Amino acid sequence: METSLILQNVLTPPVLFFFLGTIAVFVRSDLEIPAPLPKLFSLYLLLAIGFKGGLELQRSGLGGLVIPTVGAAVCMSLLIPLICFVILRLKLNVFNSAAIAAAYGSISAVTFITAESFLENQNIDFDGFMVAALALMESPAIIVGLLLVKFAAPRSRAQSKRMRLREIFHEAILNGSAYLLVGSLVIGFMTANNPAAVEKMQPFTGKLFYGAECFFLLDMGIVAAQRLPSLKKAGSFLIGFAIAMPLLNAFLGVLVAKALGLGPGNALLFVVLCASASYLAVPAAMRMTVPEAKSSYYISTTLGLTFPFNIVIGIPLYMGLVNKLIPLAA
Amino acid sequence: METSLILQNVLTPPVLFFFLGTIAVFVRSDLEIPAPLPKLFSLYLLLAIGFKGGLELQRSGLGGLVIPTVGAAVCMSLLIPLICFVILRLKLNVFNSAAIAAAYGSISAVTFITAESFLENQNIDFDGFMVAALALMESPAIIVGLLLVKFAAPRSRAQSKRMRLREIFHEAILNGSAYLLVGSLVIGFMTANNPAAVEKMQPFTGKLFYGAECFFLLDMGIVAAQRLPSLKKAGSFLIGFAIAMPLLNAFLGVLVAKALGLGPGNALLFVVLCASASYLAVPAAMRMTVPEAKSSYYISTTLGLTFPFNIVIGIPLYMGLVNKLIPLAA
Amino acid sequence: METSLILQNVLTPPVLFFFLGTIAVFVRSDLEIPAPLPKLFSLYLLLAIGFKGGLELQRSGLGGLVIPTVGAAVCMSLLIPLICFVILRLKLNVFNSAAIAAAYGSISAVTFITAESFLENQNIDFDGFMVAALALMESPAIIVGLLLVKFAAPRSRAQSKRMRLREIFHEAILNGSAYLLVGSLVIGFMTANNPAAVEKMQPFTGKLFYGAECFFLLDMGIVAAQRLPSLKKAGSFLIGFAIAMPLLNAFLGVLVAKALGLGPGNALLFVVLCASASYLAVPAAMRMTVPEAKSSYYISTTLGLTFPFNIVIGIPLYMGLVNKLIPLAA
Amino acid sequence: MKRLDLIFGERELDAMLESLEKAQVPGYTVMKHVTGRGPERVVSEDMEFTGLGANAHVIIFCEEELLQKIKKNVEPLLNYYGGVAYVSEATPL
Amino acid sequence: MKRLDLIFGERELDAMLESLEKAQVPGYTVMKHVTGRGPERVVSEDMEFTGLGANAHVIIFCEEELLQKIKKNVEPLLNYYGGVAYVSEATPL
Amino acid sequence: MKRLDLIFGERELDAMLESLEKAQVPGYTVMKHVTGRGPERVVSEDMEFTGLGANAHVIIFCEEELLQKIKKNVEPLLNYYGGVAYVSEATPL
Ligand SMILES: Nc1ncnc2c1ncn2[C@@H]1O[C@H](COP(=O)(O)O)[C@@H](O)[C@H]1O
Ligand SMILES: Nc1ncnc2c1ncn2[C@@H]1O[C@H](COP(=O)(O)O)[C@@H](O)[C@H]1O
Ligand SMILES: Nc1ncnc2c1ncn2[C@@H]1O[C@H](COP(=O)(O)O)[C@@H](O)[C@H]1O
Ligand code: NA
Ligand code: NA
Ligand code: NA
Repeated sequence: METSLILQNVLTPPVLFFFLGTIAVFVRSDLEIPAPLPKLFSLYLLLAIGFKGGLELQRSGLGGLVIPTVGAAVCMSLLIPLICFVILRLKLNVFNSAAIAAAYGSISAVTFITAESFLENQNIDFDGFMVAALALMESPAIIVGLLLVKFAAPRSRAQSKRMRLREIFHEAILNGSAYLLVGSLVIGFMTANNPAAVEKMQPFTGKLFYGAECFFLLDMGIVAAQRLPSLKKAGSFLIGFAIAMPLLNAFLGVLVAKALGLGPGNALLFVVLCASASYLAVPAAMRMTVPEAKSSYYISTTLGLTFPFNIVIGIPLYMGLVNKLIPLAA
Repeated sequence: METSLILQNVLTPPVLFFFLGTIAVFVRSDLEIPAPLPKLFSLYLLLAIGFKGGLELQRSGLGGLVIPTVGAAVCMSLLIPLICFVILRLKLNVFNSAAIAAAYGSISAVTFITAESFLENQNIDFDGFMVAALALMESPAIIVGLLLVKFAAPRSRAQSKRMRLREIFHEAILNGSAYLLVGSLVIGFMTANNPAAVEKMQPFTGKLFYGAECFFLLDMGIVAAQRLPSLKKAGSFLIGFAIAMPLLNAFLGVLVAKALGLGPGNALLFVVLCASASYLAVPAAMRMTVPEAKSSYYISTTLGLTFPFNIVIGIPLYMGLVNKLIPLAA
Repeated sequence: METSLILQNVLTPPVLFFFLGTIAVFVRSDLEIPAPLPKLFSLYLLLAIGFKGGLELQRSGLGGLVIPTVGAAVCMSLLIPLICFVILRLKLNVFNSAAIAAAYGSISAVTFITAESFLENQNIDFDGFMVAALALMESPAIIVGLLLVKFAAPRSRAQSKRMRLREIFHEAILNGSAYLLVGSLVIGFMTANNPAAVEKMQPFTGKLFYGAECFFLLDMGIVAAQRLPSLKKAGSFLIGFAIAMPLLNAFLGVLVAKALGLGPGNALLFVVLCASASYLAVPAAMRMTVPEAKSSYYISTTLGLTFPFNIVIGIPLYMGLVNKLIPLAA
Repeated sequence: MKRLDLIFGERELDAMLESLEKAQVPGYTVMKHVTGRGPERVVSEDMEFTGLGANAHVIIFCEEELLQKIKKNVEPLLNYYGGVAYVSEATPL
Repeated sequence: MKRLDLIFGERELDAMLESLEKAQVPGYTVMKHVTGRGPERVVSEDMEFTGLGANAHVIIFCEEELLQKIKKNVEPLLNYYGGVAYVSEATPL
Repeated sequence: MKRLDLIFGERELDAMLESLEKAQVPGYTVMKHVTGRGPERVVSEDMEFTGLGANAHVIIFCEEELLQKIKKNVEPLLNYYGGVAYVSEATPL
């Protein structure tokens, strides 16, 4: 059954365009999407995701499963980095371990929207308030990662590099992508009661979204494939980690989703949030505060392996898992 | 009543995204929209404004209030720089005075479209031909500004810098943003009789507009907030000028609008044209022909203060003024 | 009659925006669309053309006139470079002749979509499978051009520059724009059976298309006009070639179209494919493999003269030709 | 040989290149979208979309003899609009 | 006079410019969107849209006396975040 | 130490960097989207969207000893595709 889900997933435009990008790199085509065009799409997607999520959140209200789900999501983004850290410390130093741990505790917005597209394609319902979970999982993981550095770093770390808590929170909450996502969510939330404005935003944030997602995934395909060589340098431990960790996190996620009583659609999104890893907010924060961590480690694992794995195989796999553990009747 | 209008204005997506941008600067988030993406949106908005205005102009024809209104708008853009110049000369030299005067005589297209969005939100009618007024107010103000330099500049000005009239008109009419706006207006005017073409343009120039406006205002919020420090350097005279002058121009505008017999919607747009100041066409022209003028003066006043003031407080304030002076029954 | 067709063509938004761009250069306006924004539109157009073509191809199937037409198109793109080469060798060396010949055997996607817009404006039907012909005409012309260099180049050509066949095919098939066009065609073809996905792509690849085409033609107008001076340097032989060759190719094209039994819409598109010349894929390939060819030759002829000629006069002219030779009743 | 670095407003680029051509430079290289600060002005990235334009950075490798001619041609522009010009040594690889 | 070339991560640009201002440089020129490789790290173009940021290249023309002051100010940043700084001769045109 | 400036077509960038790596340069810095004119060709901004590509500007700071090795590696590329290479003095700050 999972094989058929994987096939159905692979045959949708977003994933096909992702492949088009990766293949371009493998056959050494000179197709490229020059900077700063990817930034345009990345900013657009964050704005649109946030805005639409805010609208839905206003509609659904904060009752029902909203608060428990979002709360559980935040807890997962605090817990997952700790688990990752313990595993990573087997082979890596504190700085690298903390940076990678933070990345896996945080989320990938593009993985999330690919999962949404997958659900729509499968005609499975899900709720807009899951975007709130998405938005609120970025910062806690960064905070945990930085606290791990602060308290687990060797004594020998230069005085000048000791982080103040203020700085940690600044990087965690105010880095560009987290800020834009949360800000757009708030604006969507505030706008929801103005139906004329909502409708006028719809062509930009709604209708255009799917196509822009495809265009961006074309670029992500290129970027991910370009990362593969540096992944080889990172060694087999990290390669294994970049595949095994999403699976483990997905498994934890599906248990929590079941405990929360989420329907299959929301459950899949919850699982995908747990299983995905950040390549926007977290690297930005780590680069600034933990320069000792090798950026090639946390970028090539998240972008070169975990991201494509989730996009292509992970999402349908997790759907199979959800289908098994969370009966549709629930 | 104005307070409620201000609140209603502030709670629309364009203004909220503008705030999101300014707050990003104040809290020192690293959110940025790298060049040349803002240019993309700025070109798009000019093209779309012009095209839509041309369509409307064709539909409304040149009868009724069209010619008088556009004529009055051009007169205002000739008159306002003269008033500004007299005031500015109290403290500033000829070059700076002329450059700033030209900026305030000219217009800001984004302020104009924010006012249009405000009117739509308030369900107040207005006419598309006002875009013709917008398009025709850019050049006269530049011409007045440059003539002021030509004739009021101290004798000591180097021979090489003496401007020829030809050059003045070239800068005034053919600078990129004025040219694109007027050109698109003409194309819209010529296309209006081809309904199939109009409809096919609609998703790009029409539907997408509001969202793109929001995205651009996000950037304008960042840019405006970054201008504030250099405004402080400009001194309190210019800070006062950047707030008081739009108010004075708005007051003059509303009197003219009343005399013309404009309805409240058109009256507001007319007032906004008078009250807004240019940060695209005018700086481009001044930089080339009056390098003695400090660009930080005319950019930080228009972009750092007058623009946000108009966007946030000015538009609803002027609406209140219009409502008082121009009874809806008219 | 052609005059009226030319007029009708010239008064559509795409051509008007093209003129707006060229005029900007002639009057020395400083309007510019900075890099990499043109690249954004060029990538977008290729993706959208390919995707829509793939959808249509799936719908029409590969029966009927599809295979013969596409086959004939490929033959034309093999034949035309040979004719061009013979003519060009009268005045130019092997390298320049081969490079220009390849460009004229290949196609211009923007000319093609302008022809489509023209047909829609004239309410003349055409088939989506013509995009397959478009996509498959890029590579053969490049291959012929490179083979001409390989076998006709003087013995004195440095050993290091001898091309291997592998390299030739790589450049011909995998250069960015050919790859993206064909890849999107395949994705469209694979997606066509998923109506939900097709519909979600529609706002991006369908609705937005016409406006984006206009925006891009504005830039093409600027670029084409900037090329004119270097065209003058290229001399009158090349200037004549850049006008006469499209006419000759169009004439050949219309004969083939008649022989194939194509309807007037498809016939025009077929003719336009023959008559247009490449300024994307071919220059990219030639730059890499035949650096001896003067890039200013093949760029200024295709972009500075043939492209505007086709856009403005060629398309309606060819339509007149088609109307004469292919009676509508057919 | 010499290397000349010119940094000035992007909007004067055409005029500057024209005057370099008049001095018959053997070639030049242009980088746009450059920002910076001089003694008087700050040129920031947002100037690219406002009408002001950012800076351009032009590099010319040429023989020492040419420098005087270039100087004569570009000095008026630099004096009028602002900008800097510095010369260093350079030898072909 | 001297020419100083600084190449480092774009995200440290603000801090770097601040420390240059503190050293009272007469001006500077900034090029962003620069990529490269150092002894340890590769900075590629895709880093512009991920959070890492590409490099910035800063050029300063100044008197030799100023160099020590600049060095004192920028060295901590270069040591912490990485980056290179090289000095060459330059004379005004 | 030395500073090497290479300016050549963007499309040859990968090949050029590969040959620099083979010469074991300690690092390099790349600026793309560069335009210019050489003795034969003009490279203008619109070449970025046509297939031709603009120029790239590569800077390498290295020891003098390395220059010969670099020269051997990059010369074939420069001769085949065009481009310039100049060396100047540079000392670490
Ligand atoms: N001392 C300097 N070092 C490096 N660049 C400078 C220096 N002074 C000025 N510039 C550059 O030259 C541009 C124009 O200078 P100015 O007209 O003097 O403001 C500035 O925006 C800087 O990019
Ligand atoms: N030897 C070098 N020559 C030129 N640029 C260099 C060199 N070493 C480092 N860089 C540049 O400086 C940046 C930061 O260097 P690093 O922190 O040492 O990795 C690199 O990304 C390169 O752009
Ligand atoms: N004398 C020069 N000074 C500065 N840049 C040059 C010079 N000659 C050539 N270039 C640059 O090198 C590129 C390639 O040169 P070429 O292959 O000789 O046309 C040109 O596009 C310029 O950007
Ligand atoms: Na996660
Ligand atoms: Na005004
Ligand atoms: Na052709």
